[in-house]
Amino acid sequence: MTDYTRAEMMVVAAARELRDRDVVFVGVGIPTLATILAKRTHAPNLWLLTESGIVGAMPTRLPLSIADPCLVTGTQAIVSTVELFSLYLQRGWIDVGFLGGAQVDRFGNINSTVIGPYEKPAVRFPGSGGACEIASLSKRTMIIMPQGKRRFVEKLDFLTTPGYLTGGDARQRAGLLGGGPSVVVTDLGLFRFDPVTKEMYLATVHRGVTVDQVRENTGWDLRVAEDLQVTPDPSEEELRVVRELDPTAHFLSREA
Amino acid sequence: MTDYTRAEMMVVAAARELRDRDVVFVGVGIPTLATILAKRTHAPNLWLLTESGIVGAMPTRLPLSIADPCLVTGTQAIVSTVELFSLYLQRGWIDVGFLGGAQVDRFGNINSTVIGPYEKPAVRFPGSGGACEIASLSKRTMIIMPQGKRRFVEKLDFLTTPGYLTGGDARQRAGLLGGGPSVVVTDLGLFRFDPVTKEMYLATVHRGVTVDQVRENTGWDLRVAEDLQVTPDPSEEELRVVRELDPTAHFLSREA
Amino acid sequence: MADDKLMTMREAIAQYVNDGDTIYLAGLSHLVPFAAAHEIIRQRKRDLVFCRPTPDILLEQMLSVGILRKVEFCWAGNPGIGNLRVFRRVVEKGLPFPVEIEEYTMFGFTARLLAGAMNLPFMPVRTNIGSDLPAKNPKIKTIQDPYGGETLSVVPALRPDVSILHVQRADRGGNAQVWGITSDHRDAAFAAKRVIISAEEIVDEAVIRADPNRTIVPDFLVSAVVHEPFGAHPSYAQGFYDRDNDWYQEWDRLSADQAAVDAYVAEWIDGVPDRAAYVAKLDEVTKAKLQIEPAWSGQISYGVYK
Amino acid sequence: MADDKLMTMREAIAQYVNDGDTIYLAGLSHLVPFAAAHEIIRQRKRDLVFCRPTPDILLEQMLSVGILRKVEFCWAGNPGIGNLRVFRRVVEKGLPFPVEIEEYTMFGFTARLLAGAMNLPFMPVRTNIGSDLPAKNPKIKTIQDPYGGETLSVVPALRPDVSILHVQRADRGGNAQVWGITSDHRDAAFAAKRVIISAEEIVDEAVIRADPNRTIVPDFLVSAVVHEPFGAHPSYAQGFYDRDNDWYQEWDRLSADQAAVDAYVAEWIDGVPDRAAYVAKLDEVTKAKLQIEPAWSGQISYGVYK
Repeated sequence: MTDYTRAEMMVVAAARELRDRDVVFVGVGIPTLATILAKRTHAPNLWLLTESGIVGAMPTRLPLSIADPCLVTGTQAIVSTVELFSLYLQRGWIDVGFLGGAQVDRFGNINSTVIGPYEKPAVRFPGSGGACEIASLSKRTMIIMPQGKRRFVEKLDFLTTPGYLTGGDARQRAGLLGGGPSVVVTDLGLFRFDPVTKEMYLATVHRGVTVDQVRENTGWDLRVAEDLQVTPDPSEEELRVVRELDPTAHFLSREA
Repeated sequence: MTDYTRAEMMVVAAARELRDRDVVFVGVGIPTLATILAKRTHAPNLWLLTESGIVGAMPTRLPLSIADPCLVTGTQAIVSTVELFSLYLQRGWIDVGFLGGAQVDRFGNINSTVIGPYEKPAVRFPGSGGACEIASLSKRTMIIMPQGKRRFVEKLDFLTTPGYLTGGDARQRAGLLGGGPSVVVTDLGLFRFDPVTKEMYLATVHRGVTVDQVRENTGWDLRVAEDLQVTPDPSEEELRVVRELDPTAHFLSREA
Repeated sequence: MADDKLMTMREAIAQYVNDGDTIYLAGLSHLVPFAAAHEIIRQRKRDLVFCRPTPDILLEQMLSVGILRKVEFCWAGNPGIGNLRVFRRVVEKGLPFPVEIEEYTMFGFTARLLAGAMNLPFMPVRTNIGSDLPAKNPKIKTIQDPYGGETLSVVPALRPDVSILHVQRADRGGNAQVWGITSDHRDAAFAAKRVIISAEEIVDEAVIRADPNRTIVPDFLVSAVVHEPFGAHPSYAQGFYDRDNDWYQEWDRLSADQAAVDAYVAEWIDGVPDRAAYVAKLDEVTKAKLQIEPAWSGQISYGVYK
Repeated sequence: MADDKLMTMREAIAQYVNDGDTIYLAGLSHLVPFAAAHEIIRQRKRDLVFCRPTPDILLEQMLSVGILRKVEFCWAGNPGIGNLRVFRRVVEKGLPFPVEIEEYTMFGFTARLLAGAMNLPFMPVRTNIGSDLPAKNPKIKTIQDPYGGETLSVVPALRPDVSILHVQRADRGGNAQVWGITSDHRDAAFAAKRVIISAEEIVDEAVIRADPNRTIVPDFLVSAVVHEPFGAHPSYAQGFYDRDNDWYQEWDRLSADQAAVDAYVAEWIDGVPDRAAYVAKLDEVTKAKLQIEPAWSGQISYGVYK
């Protein structure tokens, strides 16, 4: 078996969660990398959409930003930003919203706004962009981020993007149309959500990672699947494509 | 002086009410004929817009319908219908809304819906189309129609399109953004509106028409300007262009 | 990349238009989907709610065979010619078959479709005020602006079961491109549950992807794609053919007599199996008259980014 | 046909941007109007409300010279790179100059602009629910659907005093065409009181009229037209040049130190008289690197109708 990094495992595990013919609304960086990986391996017919209004992109390189021109040439349709959010996302055409974030809580809510108080933050992040509505309106949301105690937190400093809110049927009661988070993938493992409580649990650990390591990098008392598995290793093919897309490990080293 | 018909006088008198650089939202038929006449004579820089979403048309022939392809080839921009109504008309970019109609009352309100009760009409006309909003939102409205007692009525069978409503400041109080009718042009004369009462008055009569004739073709006690004038005759040039545009007098004979 | 959805109009209508459906036939007087409308008539789909801003002669033909329960519209005329005579008989006398009508202004009607396309329950519009229409259509309501406190007219979203669009070109998956007047095509597709595309030309997906800014409908919205050259006759298709204006004038004369309309339907709709047969039946002089010379758009470059 | 509005950027900004204005700089990370932004900085217009969904490095440069009173935005990052370091200093520490911020989501922000373009007071959006943002921005309100009774989030219309758009081509009257990502260009123009267009190419009106479906802004909305080749550098112009990604990465390093930012502004903005001088100052290696090969759209025909 080829050697691989945990960041590579993360992107491969996430890519596998995408299905052929999914309509995928991606954020730039690792979500795009994982989506292109899926498209070049098991899901050749998925549609890649970005908030810059590009529909059905076939990028020739790993895009540098959501508006990289390599996403445009050869795509099937282009609409304005507000059209993408209204006619596609709000209308219910998006199967998967694929997001990163700075902090996540046990119910899959995300913070990408501030650390500390909103009015005088210790750290100011870029803000929601389209994340709030992507997670509100996609049929399912996938979250990918490196793991750590300051990222997997008991309480978010700011709720930018709704997951299951306070859990149970809170999301449904709030009237959010999309289905909510289906998975969180990190460099340590893969997390799913309890169908009733909507609390995140550890579903698989990546090879060489212990449950204790995951717990140490989680800011709450983490639940673990009874039938916890090891994440299947990346295939040669998956690794080849990831490395072709990100030869300098630019995205993978920076964010993981 | 060349001979001319009253219908020709009507279209020439209406065309003269358009100014160079007006942005004009026209209905098909005589309004379009008058607008093209203006554009080919004293107002070369006016913009002709139709509810099919064509902006700045330079028609090579008299259009057969609002969506005649001769309006499209060589125009400067095309938008969808709802975009024309929202981004252009509702946004306040239209100087002149130019309309016909089946009935008009003394305050410039128009009926193009029914004769008789709405639920079981004696005559069913096509309906508003865009007329209601064109008259609601253009900076000024021009109305062109042949005159007659059944057309210039004391009370409309149905108010399709608002003019000054019940007169005075009724239009403003109702919250209509556009300025309201500036002129009504018929085959007998040209009517303007009292600045305070907003009641229509006869401003000019076409050559050979008497005030009594106009009164006989008006369904209410018509006011007449103290300084009533005769409408200036069409010029050779104006007649030439009208006849070039409508050589068989198709539009002019049908509607007047 | 979508499935291959190319099929005949007969298959498309049989599969995706159901009795009782709310159907939307897109296009102002450009790209009027006559081929699809005729097939709906041939199959005698029943109890339909017919939606179209400018119902045109499609409506006349459907009203004549009694397959409509209701008509939602804003301008029911023979474009550039005058009134619709069958529609008048229906509304004035309930003949040949009565229907319910639901009427809006053009802005109201197209704003309803925009609301449906955006998945909003309503759209505010600065019209209807002062008109008698809201009194006759209780679905036109008002709303209070939560910022300035102003009262605005609102219209409810329109959400057709199926929208049918005739376009200049599409690929086999359903990516559809339109130029010239785009009218209500985009919103009709996005507002609907199902979309049927008929196209003058079926092109390779690479043609679509060479100019993505022209795409009005992406493939994954589309249920069926039909290749239907001359599918908008007697209306026009920008860049393909002109409007058959003599035909529109002829209809004005013919439709004065319902028996003549019925004879037309029997001969030109029920009497032909499909659009190809209809086109073959049209005389050559007419077809020649509608031909046009090209006027090219010029090209732009999207650029190669590697 | 509109007046000839061609002028220099210096003239356009002097004439149409006033102290205290709400300015809208259009474009996501495509066609970013850097040339115009630099001229606004050079002229030290003051007390501006800066609106832009993804403020980008334009914002960094404006924040550094203290000409902004307020920033309205939804994503303030260095696209594809990370955070904006000057913006962070401003928000976290009030340095070098404090500003007020008004924050929305991307959908909320662009829906505000759409409402402004449509002349509606607000736009309903199915977002913001469950987020902490509405508690921090009282302009995000709710409204009751008069049909189903549902509660919807609404955002207020955005109506800039002046919008500035960089486009691929325009004529001298202001008809402007954009391809590739169209982002917020159209709505920015329609929502604003005044519009400044800068273009990679000034073309004859006949080029525009040969392909009217590509026109994003019609001439009569436009106050000024500026010919500004390479006017979006370091961002990109589809079909014209690539993004200068090394520059974006360099900014990430450089902007860690406010003194380095100030030196950049002194050299590359205040230190040059106009865009032409800026372009001349860029090294040839960079300019060569950003060149691209063409990828043609193909042509369609509008047809000759006589």
